[in-house]
Amino acid sequence: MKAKGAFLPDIVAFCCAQSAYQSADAAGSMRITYPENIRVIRVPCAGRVDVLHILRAFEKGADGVLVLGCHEEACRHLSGNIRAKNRVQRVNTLLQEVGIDGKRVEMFTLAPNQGPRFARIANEVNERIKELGPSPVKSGA
Amino acid sequence: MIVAERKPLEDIREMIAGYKKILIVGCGTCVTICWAGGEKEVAVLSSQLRLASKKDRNELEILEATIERQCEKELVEALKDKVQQVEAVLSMGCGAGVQPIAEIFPDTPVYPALNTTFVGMPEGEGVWVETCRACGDCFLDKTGGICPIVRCAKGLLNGPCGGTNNGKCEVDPEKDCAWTLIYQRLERQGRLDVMRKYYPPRNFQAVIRPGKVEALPA
Amino acid sequence: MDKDLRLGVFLCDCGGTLSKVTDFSAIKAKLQKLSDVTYVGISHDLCLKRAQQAMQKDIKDKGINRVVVAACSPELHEKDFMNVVQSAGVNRHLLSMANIREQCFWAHPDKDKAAQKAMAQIGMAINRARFLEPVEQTQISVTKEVLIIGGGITGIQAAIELSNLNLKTTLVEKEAALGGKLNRFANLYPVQVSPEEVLATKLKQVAEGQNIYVLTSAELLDVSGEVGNFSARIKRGNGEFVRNFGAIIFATGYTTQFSSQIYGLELSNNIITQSQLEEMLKSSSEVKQIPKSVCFVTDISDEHSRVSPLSALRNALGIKEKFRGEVCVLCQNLKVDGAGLEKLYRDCRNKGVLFIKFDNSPRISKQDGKIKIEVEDVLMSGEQVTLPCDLLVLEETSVPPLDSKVLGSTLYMGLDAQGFYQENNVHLYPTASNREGIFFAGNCHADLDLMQALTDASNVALSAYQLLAQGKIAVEAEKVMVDPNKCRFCLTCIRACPHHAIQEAKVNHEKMVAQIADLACQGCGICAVVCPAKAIKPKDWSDEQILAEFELLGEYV
Amino acid sequence: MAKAFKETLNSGKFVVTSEIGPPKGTNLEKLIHHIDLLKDKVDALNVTDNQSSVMRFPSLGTCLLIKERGGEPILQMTCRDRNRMALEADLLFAYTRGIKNVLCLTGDFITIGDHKEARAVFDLDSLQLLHMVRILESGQDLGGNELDGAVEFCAGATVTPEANPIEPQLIKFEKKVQAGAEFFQTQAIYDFDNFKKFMKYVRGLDKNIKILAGIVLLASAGMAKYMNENTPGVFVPQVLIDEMATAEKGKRVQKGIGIAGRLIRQIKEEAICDGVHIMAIGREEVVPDILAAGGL
Repeated sequence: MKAKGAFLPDIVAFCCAQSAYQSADAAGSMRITYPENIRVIRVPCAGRVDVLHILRAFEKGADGVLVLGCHEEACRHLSGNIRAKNRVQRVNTLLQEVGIDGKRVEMFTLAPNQGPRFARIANEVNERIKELGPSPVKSGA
Repeated sequence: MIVAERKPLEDIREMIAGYKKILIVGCGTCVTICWAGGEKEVAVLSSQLRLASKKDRNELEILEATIERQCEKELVEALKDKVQQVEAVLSMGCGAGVQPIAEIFPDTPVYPALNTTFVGMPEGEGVWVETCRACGDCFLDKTGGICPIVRCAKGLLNGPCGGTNNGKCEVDPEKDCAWTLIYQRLERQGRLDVMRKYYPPRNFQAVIRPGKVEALPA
Repeated sequence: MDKDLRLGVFLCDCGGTLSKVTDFSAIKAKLQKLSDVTYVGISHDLCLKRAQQAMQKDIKDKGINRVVVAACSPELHEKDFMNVVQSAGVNRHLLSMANIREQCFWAHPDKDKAAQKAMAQIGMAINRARFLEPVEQTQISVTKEVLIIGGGITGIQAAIELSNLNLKTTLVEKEAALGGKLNRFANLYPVQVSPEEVLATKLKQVAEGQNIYVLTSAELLDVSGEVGNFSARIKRGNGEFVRNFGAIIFATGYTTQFSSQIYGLELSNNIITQSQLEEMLKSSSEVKQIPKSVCFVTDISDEHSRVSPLSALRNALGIKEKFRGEVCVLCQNLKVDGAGLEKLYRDCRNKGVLFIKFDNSPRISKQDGKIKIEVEDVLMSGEQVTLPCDLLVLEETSVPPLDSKVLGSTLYMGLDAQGFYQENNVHLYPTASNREGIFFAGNCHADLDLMQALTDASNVALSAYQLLAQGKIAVEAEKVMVDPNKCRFCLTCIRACPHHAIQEAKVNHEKMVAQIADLACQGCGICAVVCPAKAIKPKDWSDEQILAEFELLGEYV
Repeated sequence: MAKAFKETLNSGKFVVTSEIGPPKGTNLEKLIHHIDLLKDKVDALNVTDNQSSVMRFPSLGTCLLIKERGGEPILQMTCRDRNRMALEADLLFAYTRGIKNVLCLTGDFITIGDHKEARAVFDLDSLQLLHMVRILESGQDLGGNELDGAVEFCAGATVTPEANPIEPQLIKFEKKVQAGAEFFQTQAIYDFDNFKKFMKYVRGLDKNIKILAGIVLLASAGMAKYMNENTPGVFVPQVLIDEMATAEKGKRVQKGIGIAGRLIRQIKEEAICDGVHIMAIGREEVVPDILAAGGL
């Protein structure tokens, strides 16, 4: 069970196996730390991340969602990262409609060897979500 | 195909305010194809509604179903078990889909989650354009297969207005002037004489509204 | 979800290093209490054969039908574990992994937090395991024949290599003879062999090759089918025919283009392009007026091109050898990076070629038919230098052949900003296109010198060989599957697939549905997301599996 | 009383008409002032019909006022706001009140105006409206029914000589000629290159077609530039935009009047077309100055 007290956001990070997942590994290999409350979910391509996956994550109590894919022009599946970016924008709108701050979902691009960047993004997003507070959907929030 | 788009969530929430258990029904035909009311969009709307009700601490249970065609009464009958469990139905079909559900289940309020926009075709990924007004008096033989009733903002039958702006429409500079397209098509086919003819005012009663078509015996 | 789930969890403490940080037996004890978990084992070195054999035995003995491995990153040993699972008689896709090393104990110095996260990760993997689905392996027989488009040096080399590997190739060349640029170049410096000799040797190899079928004056019109069994429509003269190939290699090269706008100069008898000079040098004995002083200008349109500085160097040396006049090369940085090119530059200097470095483009004027070049020499602190010359040679830019765009779009292949073919991923798959079984070699997709193009040809030949050599390709049947009952045939997935792997098909010869070609599919899952009917399921990355992973959000096991 | 516009058109004289824009509301003071100012200075006053899709005092009502005050009105009719029955009824009424001139227009689209959500009617187009006038004159209505007492109108239409592309525009122009349009008002003209070409084509088609060149008063360089870039079928040469820009603040309208006068003078002196139609767009009080500058 999670310790009571300081708000520790639940953040889901969908990570493309071609890049971001490997950069998360790289962070570990380089012993660069990042908030442990970020749940990495490996996907074959950022283009696999569905609007529904993100919405369901919020239903399950996520406070923030990250979609991490390959840099533009570097997607093995040509448009997967661009599609992911557009979907994240759509989710921003869908959440806004619900009354949840759209900023709780963000997309970033990385190269597979960018461990430090992964950790930096994880830290920054964690701070931003902390500032936004617990998701208004969460019970007890 | 019929093209539709979803209503804003706010409007939908207003319709279903107060209900504790609803059924969202998708339609597997036109509105699936135009990404407005297929199984996927049913799931998205239902997720949004659950999030909104959780946020506002309202109780809301949602059942989901997507049927082949909402405009067929026999196919709508299949929803019976689910409709009986809920207080209201939210249809993600076109206007022609909402009504049969309302008719088959007259005791349950049925609400539209979509705005039915037009009859059209895809122009690119996720983009649809109106191409037919269902006017009941097809004019396409005289215009090189380009409908001026739909694609000209003013629906002119005898040529362009003075608002042609470098082949674009003055009403929306993003859109092509239909009459410029018609001219080009007819010129290409050597059929400009068709455009030189005078066409009298349209018969707006070609379809007596509400329309009804009775086919010859099958 | 199977009703009878028997989950086996295999923990690895990475040679005991992770056990120092956390108590694996405590983790084991917690996991054993979870429903459906039949077995929990701790190993110290799951990456080693001995441990894997033990794992295989455990899977068999305990009747495990879903395997969860909690160890290092799946990026490292996932394939190995799949093999273990398979060898234990369980479908290799019924494996789920928890990354407790790189993404837990290595990343989080706080031992308790790392341990908590590891439990959560394992929990997620267990949840995912409940929804795993088997994917059957099958084999598809393929046409053991390769089509090569473009009979330049790259295409020829690829054909020769494939022929040596005993694969049949058909070499299609647009022009009447093979050779491409070799027919036009006057020399191949820094390679000391003349283009004529190189071509003669290669043509001899082609003629002797048992497996090479050459089609000159021929063009590829279009291609249908999929990797392993493409059918290509080829035009030759007035005739057309269709043949089947297992793979296609594009080696269509580049052409050059001169843009007078860059210089504000029109070409004339004493202002010529590199290609024109090349012709002149090639038939040097016929040149009546031998130029006494020649100037080259390079690096103006594109400083990063290999083609322009390399031809300036090659031809500067060529002039020195054939005409012996004064030669001056005006350049910005003259970047060269190929084997032997630095030596070529030194050879030029040793033979007396003068290099002048500029920052501001030189001003060129014509007076009484003579050419005057004024330039500020950077190495002389910007001192103004005036150079009269008999012959001025201007650079050209390399552009894709005219038909690249047409072929690119008829074959659904990606093009880059300049219109050259775009590799699938320049780092990971430098000769692969976005479509399985279609490859690129040489200058049609990259800016290469001769030696690099030859290496590219070898690489591509190996890729094609690997693909087709067995006559069969192992394939995972329906790893991404369309449910024909749910498919509305809206064409969304067909339009969205980046690998052109989805086509229309008929169910019971009647209803039209989308169907995924298993060989062409690269498993990205984009189709599953865009499908408005939710009719497509990637079995390794299904919605259920992904959603199951965050079932435990906010809680640690 | 003013001379019937039809007579003026056929008299061979250089025809001058001016546009009158009705107010939004019932205060007609300014409108009446404009009518009185212009009624004797031009051959006819041409009243806009909910111009730019902005709802105003009706064209028909204004024409009635002009008639009452001794002027010669031209009733502008667009197809945007009324179906064929309403248009027919209005024409019957107009005829009985001595309004004998009608300009048949398609009308701007509804969304550019101030009732953006209103239904755009367009039951007829401008050509069908012209035909309708002729049918009413024959003693029948569009439903094919006999009229007890017919009408008679001098009917005109519009044309855009600078339209791009011009070919479909000319086909429609020819259809309007065939439908019996007695005069044409053009979109604003600032340059004569294309206009002269157009006039050559018109003269080749039928020498009796009367063309009135549209003269729109330039009020500033900004307006000139805006019209050039945004108004379909209007070309303002850069020299005119520059010329407007040279005018000091407060003297810009004066500059515009000068330009309008110069254009009119050239049209008249070179006999480029049959007359001009002056559109001062909200500045009707300076029309006499334009006339003076044009030597009329």
